Amino acid sequence: MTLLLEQMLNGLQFGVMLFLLAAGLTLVFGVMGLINLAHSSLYMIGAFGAAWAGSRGVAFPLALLAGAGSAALTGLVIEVVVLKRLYARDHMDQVLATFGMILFFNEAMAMLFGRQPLMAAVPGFLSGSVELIPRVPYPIYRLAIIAVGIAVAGLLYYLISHTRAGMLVRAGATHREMVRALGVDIGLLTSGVFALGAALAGLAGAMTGPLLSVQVGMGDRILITTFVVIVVGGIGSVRGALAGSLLVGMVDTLARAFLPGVLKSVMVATEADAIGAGLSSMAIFILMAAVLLIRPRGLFPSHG
Amino acid sequence: MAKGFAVRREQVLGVAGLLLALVLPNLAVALGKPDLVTLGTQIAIYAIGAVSLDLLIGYTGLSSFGHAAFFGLGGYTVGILAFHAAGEPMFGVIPGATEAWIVWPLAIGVAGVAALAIGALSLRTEGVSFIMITLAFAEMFFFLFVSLKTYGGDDGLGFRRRNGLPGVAPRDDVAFYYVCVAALAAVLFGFSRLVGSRFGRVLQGIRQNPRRMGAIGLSTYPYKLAAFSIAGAGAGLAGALHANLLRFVSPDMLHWTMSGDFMIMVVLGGTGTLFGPVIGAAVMVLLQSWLAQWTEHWMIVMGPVLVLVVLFARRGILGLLR
Amino acid sequence: MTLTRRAALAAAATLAAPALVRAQGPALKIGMITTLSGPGGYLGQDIRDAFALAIESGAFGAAKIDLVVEDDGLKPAQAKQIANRFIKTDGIKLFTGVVFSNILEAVAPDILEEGGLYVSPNAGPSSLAGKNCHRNYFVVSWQNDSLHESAGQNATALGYKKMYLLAPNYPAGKDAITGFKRFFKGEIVGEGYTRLDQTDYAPEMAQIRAANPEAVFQFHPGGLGIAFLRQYQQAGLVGKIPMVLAAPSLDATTLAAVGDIALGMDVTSHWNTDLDTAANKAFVAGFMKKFNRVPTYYASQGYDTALAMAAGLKGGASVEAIRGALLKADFSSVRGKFRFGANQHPVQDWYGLRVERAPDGKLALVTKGKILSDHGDAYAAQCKI
Amino acid sequence: MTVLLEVRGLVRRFGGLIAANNLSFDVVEGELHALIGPNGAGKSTAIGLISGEQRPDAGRVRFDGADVTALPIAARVKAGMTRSFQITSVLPDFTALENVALVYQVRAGHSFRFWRPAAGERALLEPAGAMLARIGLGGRADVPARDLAHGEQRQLELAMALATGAKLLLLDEPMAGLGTAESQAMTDILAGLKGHTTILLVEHDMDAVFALADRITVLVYGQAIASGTPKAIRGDPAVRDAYLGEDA
Repeated sequence: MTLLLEQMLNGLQFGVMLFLLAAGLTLVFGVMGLINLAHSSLYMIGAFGAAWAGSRGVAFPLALLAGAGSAALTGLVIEVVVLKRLYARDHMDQVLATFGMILFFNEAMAMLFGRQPLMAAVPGFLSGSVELIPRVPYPIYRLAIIAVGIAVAGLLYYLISHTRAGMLVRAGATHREMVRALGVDIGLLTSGVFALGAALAGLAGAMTGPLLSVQVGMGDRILITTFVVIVVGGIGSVRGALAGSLLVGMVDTLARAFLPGVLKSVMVATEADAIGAGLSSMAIFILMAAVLLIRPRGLFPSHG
Repeated sequence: MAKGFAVRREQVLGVAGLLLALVLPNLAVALGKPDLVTLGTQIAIYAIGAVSLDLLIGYTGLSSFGHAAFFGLGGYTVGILAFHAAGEPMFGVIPGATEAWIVWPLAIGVAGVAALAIGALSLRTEGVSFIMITLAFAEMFFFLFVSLKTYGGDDGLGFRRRNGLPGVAPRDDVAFYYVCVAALAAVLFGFSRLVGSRFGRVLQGIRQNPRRMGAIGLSTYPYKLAAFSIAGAGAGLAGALHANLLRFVSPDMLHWTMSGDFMIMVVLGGTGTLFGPVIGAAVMVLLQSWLAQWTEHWMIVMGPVLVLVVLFARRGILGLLR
Repeated sequence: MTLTRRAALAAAATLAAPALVRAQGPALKIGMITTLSGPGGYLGQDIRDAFALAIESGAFGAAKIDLVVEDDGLKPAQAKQIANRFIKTDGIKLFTGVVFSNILEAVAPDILEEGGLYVSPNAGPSSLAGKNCHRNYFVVSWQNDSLHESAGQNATALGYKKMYLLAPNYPAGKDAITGFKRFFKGEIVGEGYTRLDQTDYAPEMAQIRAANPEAVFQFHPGGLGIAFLRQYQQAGLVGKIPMVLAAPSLDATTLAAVGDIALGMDVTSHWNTDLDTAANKAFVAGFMKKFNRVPTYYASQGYDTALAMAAGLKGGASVEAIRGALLKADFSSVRGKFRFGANQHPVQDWYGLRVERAPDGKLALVTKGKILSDHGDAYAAQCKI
Repeated sequence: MTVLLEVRGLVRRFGGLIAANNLSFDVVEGELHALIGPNGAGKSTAIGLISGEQRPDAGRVRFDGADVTALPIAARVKAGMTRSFQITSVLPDFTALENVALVYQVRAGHSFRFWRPAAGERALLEPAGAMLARIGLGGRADVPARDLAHGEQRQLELAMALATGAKLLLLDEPMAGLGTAESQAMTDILAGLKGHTTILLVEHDMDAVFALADRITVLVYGQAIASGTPKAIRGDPAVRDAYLGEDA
């Protein structure tokens, strides 16, 4: 029972981690209609930025800022130089161009930092664990990730529904021409939104760096899980990204934790472990297929 | 007028390409670079995969990001049948096979049926969702083969000899090259008939304006599904040939970057054209080979090249030639 | 570092050399197909750099060696293309360099069928060690299973009775667990399989805690291992449940990335920086001087491979002659004792290492003792050469 | 006078917005029936609901004596209705002839024919050529649709709609974006169709509507507030209120 509770907490935590990554991706898609594979590069740059700052003795919160900032800056540059020209293009052009960017950034980071993974440590005040569930210590750092995720969700909600910029963002998504006609500099708006999305990706990288391995190509694998998240949630909807993240995080975690055990009750143990692992790796794809069968546009389809 | 000109261009291009393909082995010997034959074989094989993907991207307007799945399935059909031919039958009942006339149609069939199943689900969505769901399904197959220990999993599965073809020595690389070129020529011919047929007309209509096609009384879904399945089958053939070229299959055939590579070939050469994907495949293979000889940081060149092509050469190399 | 791919590294000799080799004239080409790009690129880099170091330091005597290096990008198809070009266009007969088993299984048959000779500096898959062994195929590093057999032996030697095992769900992972079990005498209280694309190990941590073993054996090479160790520490398991590892899960590079977390962990390896042989001291000092980093065991294997090939070249110019001399393994391995078994894979000693803080404050793998002596592999018996 | 299309109590909501609110009206066989109303009255939604592109939240659509509410678009086209679009909607890469020929191809049954070139099929090209001639595009048959003038594209669209052999054409603002001369030409074409084909016309050009329509239904906030001959509609106080009230 406590194991189930603990695994559900793990699922929540993994979901929040995915949300940090999915939020920026889906925001950019929702407003500009751009599908950005290089989001994974921004994630990597955020992780490298924070790890590099950390290795220079910068305090953890500032290192986070450095990570998010370097991703935002990179995002701003590629938005202005390349991506602006792609908003009106079809999605395949966007996929290809941003695929090219992944190749570029992976190699650029390898040349700058080498291929060896970087050191990234959990700051002292966030290491250690607390017993949320009696006799089950839970890492404080993972709780911190949950907190940051909730803060980001809250911030996005506030930005989008309660500020003038957010209003423009909502309007820009549906009536780009109209907003332009009203004299709003749409270029500034898209750059701003893209930088925000990039900063979120960078923050996700910086936050997860101390948990994972900070190395070239680190974002490419998790990118696909992130895609599953936003397809399940409904592409372009931040609310959907949140719901999708939590759902995918939970399903993935629980499948990994309990599927082999369930299978063991019906077959040989060693077989069950391997088959269970295989099946659990497909769990989120099966989830996605099921969601799309019932709701082809995801759980929370965005307007338009 | 413009159209007639374009058609003549394509014919000239086709004949020139065929001639070059036919003399390549002699050329390779003359240049003292016998490995060019293998490079040519690789180009022909990738071209088959790219041409089949162009049926979706260029003709039907479906941006599939999961083409590698069918490429890999075709390859693994060859690998698995060879594995069982050398050992125990599959599940104790299905015998292995090494004859091309059994194995290759089977590879095409397996890939086509898999495409039918994946397409049936994926085609319920459109746009970005479609791109992502095809990507996700391909990734699912990737992990399936990574975890299949019997068939080598991540390490891949090697086999000793190529599938037998009457009159072709299994070790003869030049002969196998001609087999692949012949397969490409057959695919191109079939493809040109297909896109000009009633079926092809419908596909092109769907690409140009799916809503309009609905309004004239066409349910687009079965046609898109058929196209998806045919394209999958084409990739299956390419995969089977690829497995034969390497005498080895591994999950990297199904990796998502392979799907990306196929997309690049199509766009690089020119979408919606007969020879575009072939040119794209040739450029891609040669560029990768040369860049890789020049520097291990070849991706730092390849990436920006891709961005520039998308930005400034929308109609691909063939578009620039026109 | 200048990293041109076709780094032609010719080494002129100062020492007097056997007349036979000197008479050859043009430089002898050795083809090195290795993985330099992507996340696993540092493995290939270490092998290449160490091999080049061996050439520079005169391992080949007067023979002029032209080391032709090319990156396979961890793609079997690309590796095949390179091998094909090396064989057919460049006329190369001697090959080495491949890091990963899947690449090796793709290119080795091509090289061997064309009459080439391959000496492996890293991968040693079981499929090429048993009945499919080949007289022109040598492995200088290890047979894959040995890495994990030694870890199993180490766990037994350390007195652990109840172990939890964990590895990714792919053949190398399953082989790791099989290999470990072959030499571990205690009880297995749990077994888990992770995924290669997994980033979050929280569920596994909870399962380990629930199973409450005396120690954990996990096999997660490269970046996976770094993530695993960091999360192991955050789950509060470091210090509570000790860990036994095989060499790939914690090498000098990953150790630098995880830092203090790894303190006290037990690793097994066939080589370590502190092994007390003259050859090893020269190698470690030379490597650190030239590249300003601690050599990994991959580097040691690249160096040994160069030494072994140099020893082979003393036998003559034909592949058959080189093969004959190579088989004698007449060189001073940085590992100390070294010979080839019946399947031309190493028979060597394995050591238990522990992560400790060196006097200079840095972390280092410190050799604690010998675990296995003259250890070969289980597949040699099936090999008929 | 048989009723060809019977719309009863259609409701369609978009979030808080009601685009069709208990909408009911009839279209009689052979007539040209116009649907008018201020911007946002729900005219396009009505066309969408009738053609099957959108599903109503409540209500029924009967066509030619059968309930088609649950039928998909393609089945409705087979039953004999088709629509045109507010935004010009042709196949730009095909020539005018190919555009229309494709309609005859679809009409002829399934298109799972993979080998014979469609470009040489006289069974498709001949009726297509005739239709283009009828609609006044006979001389432009081999021009790619993208190169046609805007008015010509709208004509082509009409030709495609007619080629389906529909008993009922749902025309969504066929004059949108046309110049005066082009509008007049389109009005003439529509006038020529009267009597042969039943037409439900959504149009903003009031001159055209009052010149062409046999009957008019006025939509306001998704509801039909009046239905009748042009003369009756002109005098209807509710209509005057809706239009003038809006404009004032």
